[in-house]
Amino acid sequence: MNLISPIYIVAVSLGIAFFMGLLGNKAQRSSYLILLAALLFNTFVSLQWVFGLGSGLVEAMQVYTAGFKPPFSINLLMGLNESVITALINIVGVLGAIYMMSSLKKNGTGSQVVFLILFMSLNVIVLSRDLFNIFVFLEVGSIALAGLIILQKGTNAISAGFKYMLATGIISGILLIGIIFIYRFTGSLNIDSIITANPILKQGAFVSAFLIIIAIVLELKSFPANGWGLDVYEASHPGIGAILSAASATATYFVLYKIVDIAGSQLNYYISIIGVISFVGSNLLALKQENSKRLLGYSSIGQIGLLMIILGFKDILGENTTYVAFGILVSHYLAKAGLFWLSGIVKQKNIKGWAVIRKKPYFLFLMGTFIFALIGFPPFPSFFAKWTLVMDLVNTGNISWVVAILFGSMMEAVYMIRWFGYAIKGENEDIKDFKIDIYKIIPVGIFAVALYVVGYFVAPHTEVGTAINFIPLYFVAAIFILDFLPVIIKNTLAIVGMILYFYNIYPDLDNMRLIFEAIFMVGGILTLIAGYAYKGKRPGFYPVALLMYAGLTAIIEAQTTLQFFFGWEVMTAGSYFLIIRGKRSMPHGLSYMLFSIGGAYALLTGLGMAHVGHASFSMEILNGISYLPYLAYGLLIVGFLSKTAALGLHIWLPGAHGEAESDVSPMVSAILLKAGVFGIVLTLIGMGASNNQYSELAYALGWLGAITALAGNLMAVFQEDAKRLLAYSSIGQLGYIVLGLAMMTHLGWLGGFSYVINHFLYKAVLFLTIGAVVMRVGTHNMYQMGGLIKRMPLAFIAVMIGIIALSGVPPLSGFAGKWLFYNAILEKGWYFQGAIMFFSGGIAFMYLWRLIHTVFLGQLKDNHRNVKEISIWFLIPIYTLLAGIMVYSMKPQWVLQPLGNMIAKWFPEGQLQWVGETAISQYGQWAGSLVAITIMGSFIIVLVLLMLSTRKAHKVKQFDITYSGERPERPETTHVAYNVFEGLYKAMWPATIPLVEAWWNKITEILHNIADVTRRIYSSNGQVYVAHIVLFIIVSYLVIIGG
Amino acid sequence: MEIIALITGFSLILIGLYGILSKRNIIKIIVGFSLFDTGLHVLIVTVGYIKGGTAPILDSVVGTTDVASKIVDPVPQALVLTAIVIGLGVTALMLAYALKMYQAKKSLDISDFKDMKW
Amino acid sequence: MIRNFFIIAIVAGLAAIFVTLFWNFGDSTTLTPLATHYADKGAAEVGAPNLVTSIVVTYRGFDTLGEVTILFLVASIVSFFLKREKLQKDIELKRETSEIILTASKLLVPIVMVLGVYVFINGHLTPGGGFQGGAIIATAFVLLLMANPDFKINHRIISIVESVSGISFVLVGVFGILLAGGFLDNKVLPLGTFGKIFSAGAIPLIYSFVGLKVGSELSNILSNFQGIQKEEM
Amino acid sequence: MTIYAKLGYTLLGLFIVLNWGFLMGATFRKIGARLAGRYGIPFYQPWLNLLKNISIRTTITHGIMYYIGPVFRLTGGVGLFLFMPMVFTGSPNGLWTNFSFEGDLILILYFQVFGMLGMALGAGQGGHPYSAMGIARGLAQHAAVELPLTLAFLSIAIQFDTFSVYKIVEAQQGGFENWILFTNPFAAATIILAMLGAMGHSPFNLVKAPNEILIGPATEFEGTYLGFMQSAGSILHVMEAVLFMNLVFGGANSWIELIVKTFLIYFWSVFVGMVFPRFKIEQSVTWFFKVPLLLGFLAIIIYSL
Amino acid sequence: MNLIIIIVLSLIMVVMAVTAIIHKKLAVAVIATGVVSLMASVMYLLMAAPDVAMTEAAIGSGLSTIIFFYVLNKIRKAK
Repeated sequence: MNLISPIYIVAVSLGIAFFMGLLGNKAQRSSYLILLAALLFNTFVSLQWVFGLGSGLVEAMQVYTAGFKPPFSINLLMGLNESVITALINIVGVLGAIYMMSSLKKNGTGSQVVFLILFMSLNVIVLSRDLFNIFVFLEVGSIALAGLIILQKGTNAISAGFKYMLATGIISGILLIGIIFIYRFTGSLNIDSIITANPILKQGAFVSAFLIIIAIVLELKSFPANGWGLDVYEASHPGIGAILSAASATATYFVLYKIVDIAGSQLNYYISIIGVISFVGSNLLALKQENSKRLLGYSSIGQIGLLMIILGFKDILGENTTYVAFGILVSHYLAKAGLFWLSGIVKQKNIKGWAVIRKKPYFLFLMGTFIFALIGFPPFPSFFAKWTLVMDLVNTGNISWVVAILFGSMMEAVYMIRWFGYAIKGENEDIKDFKIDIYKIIPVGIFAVALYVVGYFVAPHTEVGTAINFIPLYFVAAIFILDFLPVIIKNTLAIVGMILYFYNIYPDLDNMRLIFEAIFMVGGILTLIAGYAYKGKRPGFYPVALLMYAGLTAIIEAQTTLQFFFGWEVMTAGSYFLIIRGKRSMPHGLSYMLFSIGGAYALLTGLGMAHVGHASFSMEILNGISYLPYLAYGLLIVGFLSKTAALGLHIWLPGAHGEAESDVSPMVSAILLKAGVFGIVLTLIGMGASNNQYSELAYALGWLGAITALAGNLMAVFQEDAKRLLAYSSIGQLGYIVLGLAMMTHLGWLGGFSYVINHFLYKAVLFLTIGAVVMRVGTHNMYQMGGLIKRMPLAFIAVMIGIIALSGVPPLSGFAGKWLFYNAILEKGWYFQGAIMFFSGGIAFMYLWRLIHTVFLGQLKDNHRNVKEISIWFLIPIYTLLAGIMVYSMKPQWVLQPLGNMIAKWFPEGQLQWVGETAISQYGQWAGSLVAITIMGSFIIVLVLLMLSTRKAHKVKQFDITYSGERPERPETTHVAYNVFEGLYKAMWPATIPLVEAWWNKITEILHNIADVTRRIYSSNGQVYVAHIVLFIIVSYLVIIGG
Repeated sequence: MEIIALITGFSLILIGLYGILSKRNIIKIIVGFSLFDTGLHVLIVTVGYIKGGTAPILDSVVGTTDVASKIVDPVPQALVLTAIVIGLGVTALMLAYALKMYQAKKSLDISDFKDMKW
Repeated sequence: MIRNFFIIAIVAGLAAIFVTLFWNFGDSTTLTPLATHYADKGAAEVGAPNLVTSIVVTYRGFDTLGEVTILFLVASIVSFFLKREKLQKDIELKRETSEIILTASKLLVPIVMVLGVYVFINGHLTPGGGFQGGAIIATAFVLLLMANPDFKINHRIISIVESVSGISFVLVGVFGILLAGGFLDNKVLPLGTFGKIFSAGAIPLIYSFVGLKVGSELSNILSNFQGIQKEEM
Repeated sequence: MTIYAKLGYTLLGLFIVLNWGFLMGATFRKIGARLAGRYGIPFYQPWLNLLKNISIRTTITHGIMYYIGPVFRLTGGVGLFLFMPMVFTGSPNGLWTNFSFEGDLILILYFQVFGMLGMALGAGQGGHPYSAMGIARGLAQHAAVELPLTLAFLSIAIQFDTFSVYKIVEAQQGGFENWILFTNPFAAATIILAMLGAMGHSPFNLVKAPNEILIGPATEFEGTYLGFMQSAGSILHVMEAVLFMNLVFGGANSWIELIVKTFLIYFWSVFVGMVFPRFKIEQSVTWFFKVPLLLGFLAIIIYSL
Repeated sequence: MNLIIIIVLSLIMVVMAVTAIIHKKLAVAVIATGVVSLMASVMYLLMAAPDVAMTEAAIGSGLSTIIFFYVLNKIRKAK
């Protein structure tokens, strides 16, 4: 099979470029078409090589100049790598040309020629195997770029271009010195012959190789010698930014990839170090950045840094190098180009101004796609690449590298998510619409779609990626496409989909997983029913809600750690979008995401450590981790705790849950938090369950749980916002669960699991009800409500049962958990934790009373005299859940006995004995049903008595109360609701100082200050930038050779 | 002889660099660049020089046999030709930039062009 | 002061790196294998006495292509960068050109032009070639401009020459693939007798195109810079 | 013993407890009045009150919870009685053990709250600001009291390795030297101090501070509602005392012993109330976080070492 | 002989280069740069590189100096 030789990329491009010179400036329109044709031709050539080489039908092709063999002539090599890279470059060429259509036409044939030549030169530097030839075409490329920078009008572009020329001039000077001396010392200019002839270079040659490599590294705009690059990103046309970031950086990176071996492997380590400095440094500095294009510039530099790390580790990564590098590269390539293009469409300098993108939701979707691809979320290729990278690095003991890489990624996530937050939810007063040129959408859209497609095809290339179950995601995609339909249809579709899926999946699950899957799926279905209460289309809600559920079910079904992590990240993304839908939820969404990502990275590292010493990625590897087990389990636990909002990692939760929409709060509180619990359960099982190997870890976890319970409840007491109160309460409740599980005994787990189920039931009830009430009354503040029992008795009953269950007062189900807990505590000897728990219970009672009193009892407000009962669509799930609570309360053995049997698998010791309906532990007995019957019985008797004696009672008016001899008329002044627990607050205020929040704020502030001080090196003075470059060389020299 | 040329080349590079770093005037910076380039070219030619070699032209003087021991290395000379032309291109473009910058701010002081920061 | 000290420190640091290169430079008395190959086989393979030319045009012809491209690029960029937006038609350059220069230019320009052409046509035999010849042609052009600052350069002609020679250069290269060993192979034409004008295959042809192209490109750049002299700043 | 016999004994016990509660309440009000130089109420006043309240016909209602609240309250009292073994007879299913199923300490602790909940809900529906204030104060104080109290209870549970009140009482049989008061002095001391808060007398009676106007959280209740509330209050007072008696003072082997011991326990709290002026909530909270909490910690520490 | 010439040439080059950097007048600086180039081309000639010498002379000292002057002239006029 004969494919078109890559030489024609050069020949045709140049021929056309020269021909366009002939056309003159009048013929921009036709010359633009010719330009497109040429770029398309290039793309075609490289794509056919991709397919040819990829399918193995053809061999890699060498092109020799004038037919002479290398090293005597310059040769071009078209291998698989080259074909892919050139294809990437040429695709950006075509799309970039489309994107820049008006600019290219306006500036005439000259600019089109420059554009074409730029892409020709990028192709050549990828293909060429001759050092000097690479130098020549690098120069061609940088001159062409210097020409394209000035397509943007204004002084900034001009001065940026000049700085660019200064910097690249010096860099290429250094490169040329390196090249000429390597010729001197090795006698060749051909990369291959230099590599084969000189495995280990002598002093002079090594220095020259060093100069060459460092020059290429500098061309990649390594931090901190990259101010010139940032200025260019900021000043130039967004289309040029895209080219610079996607095409030019890709090509230059490939050059580095080609030539890195000329120094043997001696420089690899240092390249990684420079890479990591770049990655961490520029992502850190970007924290303070508000200019969107400059921000993208920082991010590009960071990504290239990451790629350099990968390159430096190629000996360690082995055959995975290409995969990892490709995954990162292609994500960066697609996402960064997309974002740059988007920035040209949005035309907002400041990232806060990007709020305008809200006016066009589909653009928001594009932006979200790009940003999540950049920070490595599934299903994008970077996710799989990062996974493999971390696995391999951990596997080879490079934990500190992993930490650095993940820290950098974290910083990147911070500013990217913040940016996205501004776009989706930033508070701007007036948001103007913006105009779009149709042709500019094409490239952006193509790249966004490409991200999904590439991700989909990349996934199976990981060893275990094939097993990923994409079916839920297809469903999500389908719902996304159907987003134009009204709520009622989408809701039904979603519910039916989940029912079918659950029906199909549940026979395959073991008991423990079934419990969680049931919470996720049944809970999901029930909370979705509440969605019928919404009118209109509710755009965007269903895809993201289902995305979260898809992630949740994926972590349950996961057979391998990759699947687990995949599901985890999908769930995180989905829940983030859900949370950020709420009003004023932008800062909370951000902190949720950051803690989630931080947690996910801890998780990733932990999973990596679990993999050490195993060939497989099966979930079994969590059992008995052999490599640094304390650290590994600790990381896993921290990762999961970030989701359960343990104290210290909790600051996102109140706002996120509190500000979310009415039916979202129960999803993220009652359901989502259990994902973290599921993870902890898995980890604890892995830690060897009953054999108590890592008791110190469990002990620490137990204390953390206890303190979380106390702190969460204490904070809840002083909330004025009903939903925040419930949110803090969730923190506390999750603390109980964690404490129970950490006890690592049968009873502890039984208590923990019973809490898991209970918390799901009553927190869903409470959040749904309060959410529905909030929908009706339009405020979260409890002191603005009051007396609502008269308007919404059904809601009141739900809340009453909910709080009784939550507070653990017999006879409702909450008591089961308490009883088990104290038995477990006595058995385990964790008395202080137990006392704290009990105290928290007392505090819980305070906020629960407050919740029900200030909302439903007391004085009805004038503006609520006509509110209606909460929506029937909320009542249905609420009462279904209440039925669950009642069944559990009346027949606790129905739940606890199977749970006990299940837990006996891991903790055979110390089980509960069941005699009839009485549970007997070592310390006492509890007959749940009998207690319930006793209480109910006396309740009914007393009730009958009262009814008999008050049968003629008549209703009095609201203000018909005895009040200092007056009759109050204003409910506001009579309703005791604001700051009710003033006395307690006076006694306990030191405990309510948000130390944790202050601590995180301090950390944020320190990071921001570092970023702000450090970035002052970018003084915007061209000379200073040159000085940076030379200093960079000198310092590298001292470190690598001198030191 | 090569030593002298080599020192000259390096010196020119360093002098040029000093000019680039220390002079505020953009034209002076470009002059520094020219010197830097010239120094580079001197280096390249020197690398190809062989003591007592003649120009790599195979006319009657050299004869076509045993050429290798008589001529200087032609490769660096070929490279430097390219380098010189590139240098001219870069210089010309930089000068065009200098003009435009002057037009924009009526100043040739590079420290006046610091609008994009951090 | 501190700034200066700092700069000197940086320069000295770079100097330190150069010292390593300098100490390892050594003495070379023999050619590298690469150069030896050119020396020994160059004449036979390419058929040009001037080895530099054979390297520039054939062995490393790709570099030459890039080089021509760079000039072309710079010319294009400069032309749209320095586009005269506010050209004032009435402004005449006041400077009177002396009679001597005028006459000299009239006399010299054709001679220099011919010299340039000679240099690139003989590039494979004697020192010189496309670049040198092109540069000489551009010098002639400078003379023209000096003599007559208001000289209206015919941009059209320049760009036609530029484009046609460029395209021809590429075409000859492509012919190399089709008819001979590879891109830019000079053996599309017979190698001829060693040392004659019409020898070394397509080298004289290629070098002529290069020369024309370089010459017109440099002229183009110069004329753009000349053009702005009239522009209002 | 048939379930009916058991029911009978239980109702009888309840009757005794209710009346004893009334009597005790009246007695202490009388003592208080005499100490203050007043004549005070007759000892039968509570019965009169109950009769009067129940027979008042002008009953009103503020709404459903106003109605059900007292029911919760009374159920809380009765339930506490039902779950508490009253008189130790040597068998977990003895005559006066009610429906205690050996009397689970955790159940009792949590069920205490049931009555409070009823009070809170019922009073809240009335919409009277004093009710809300009183309840808020009561809850805060309750939480503060519970912390040392729980530590002491846990200490006792550790001591005997059980949560069963019956077993705890059983272990204290055979002479007062076996009382927890002597075998576990820290826990006992904690309970004796914390008990003051649980009983809700001065200085820890800010909950009822609006008493000056009417009767605290129950401000809005009258008639039958108030009668129920009062009955429940009496039962709860006795049951608190019984709980502490069982836990610290060796339980009771007969009703006489029970009455004597509860009287003394009750007297202790009333006595302190006579001597000390009322605390503000923040004062009482901090008070419980000082000495009682410290003692509670000591009580645990000696067992966890 | 050649050695002496080379030394002289390189001395001139270095002196001219320094002049180019430190001299206040731009025109002088540009001319000095041209001289450096010119000297360099002589040096190339001595180092058996006639091709390079020609190029450097024509381009380095010729054309680029001319472009410099165009720009200088323009800026001078604009002042």
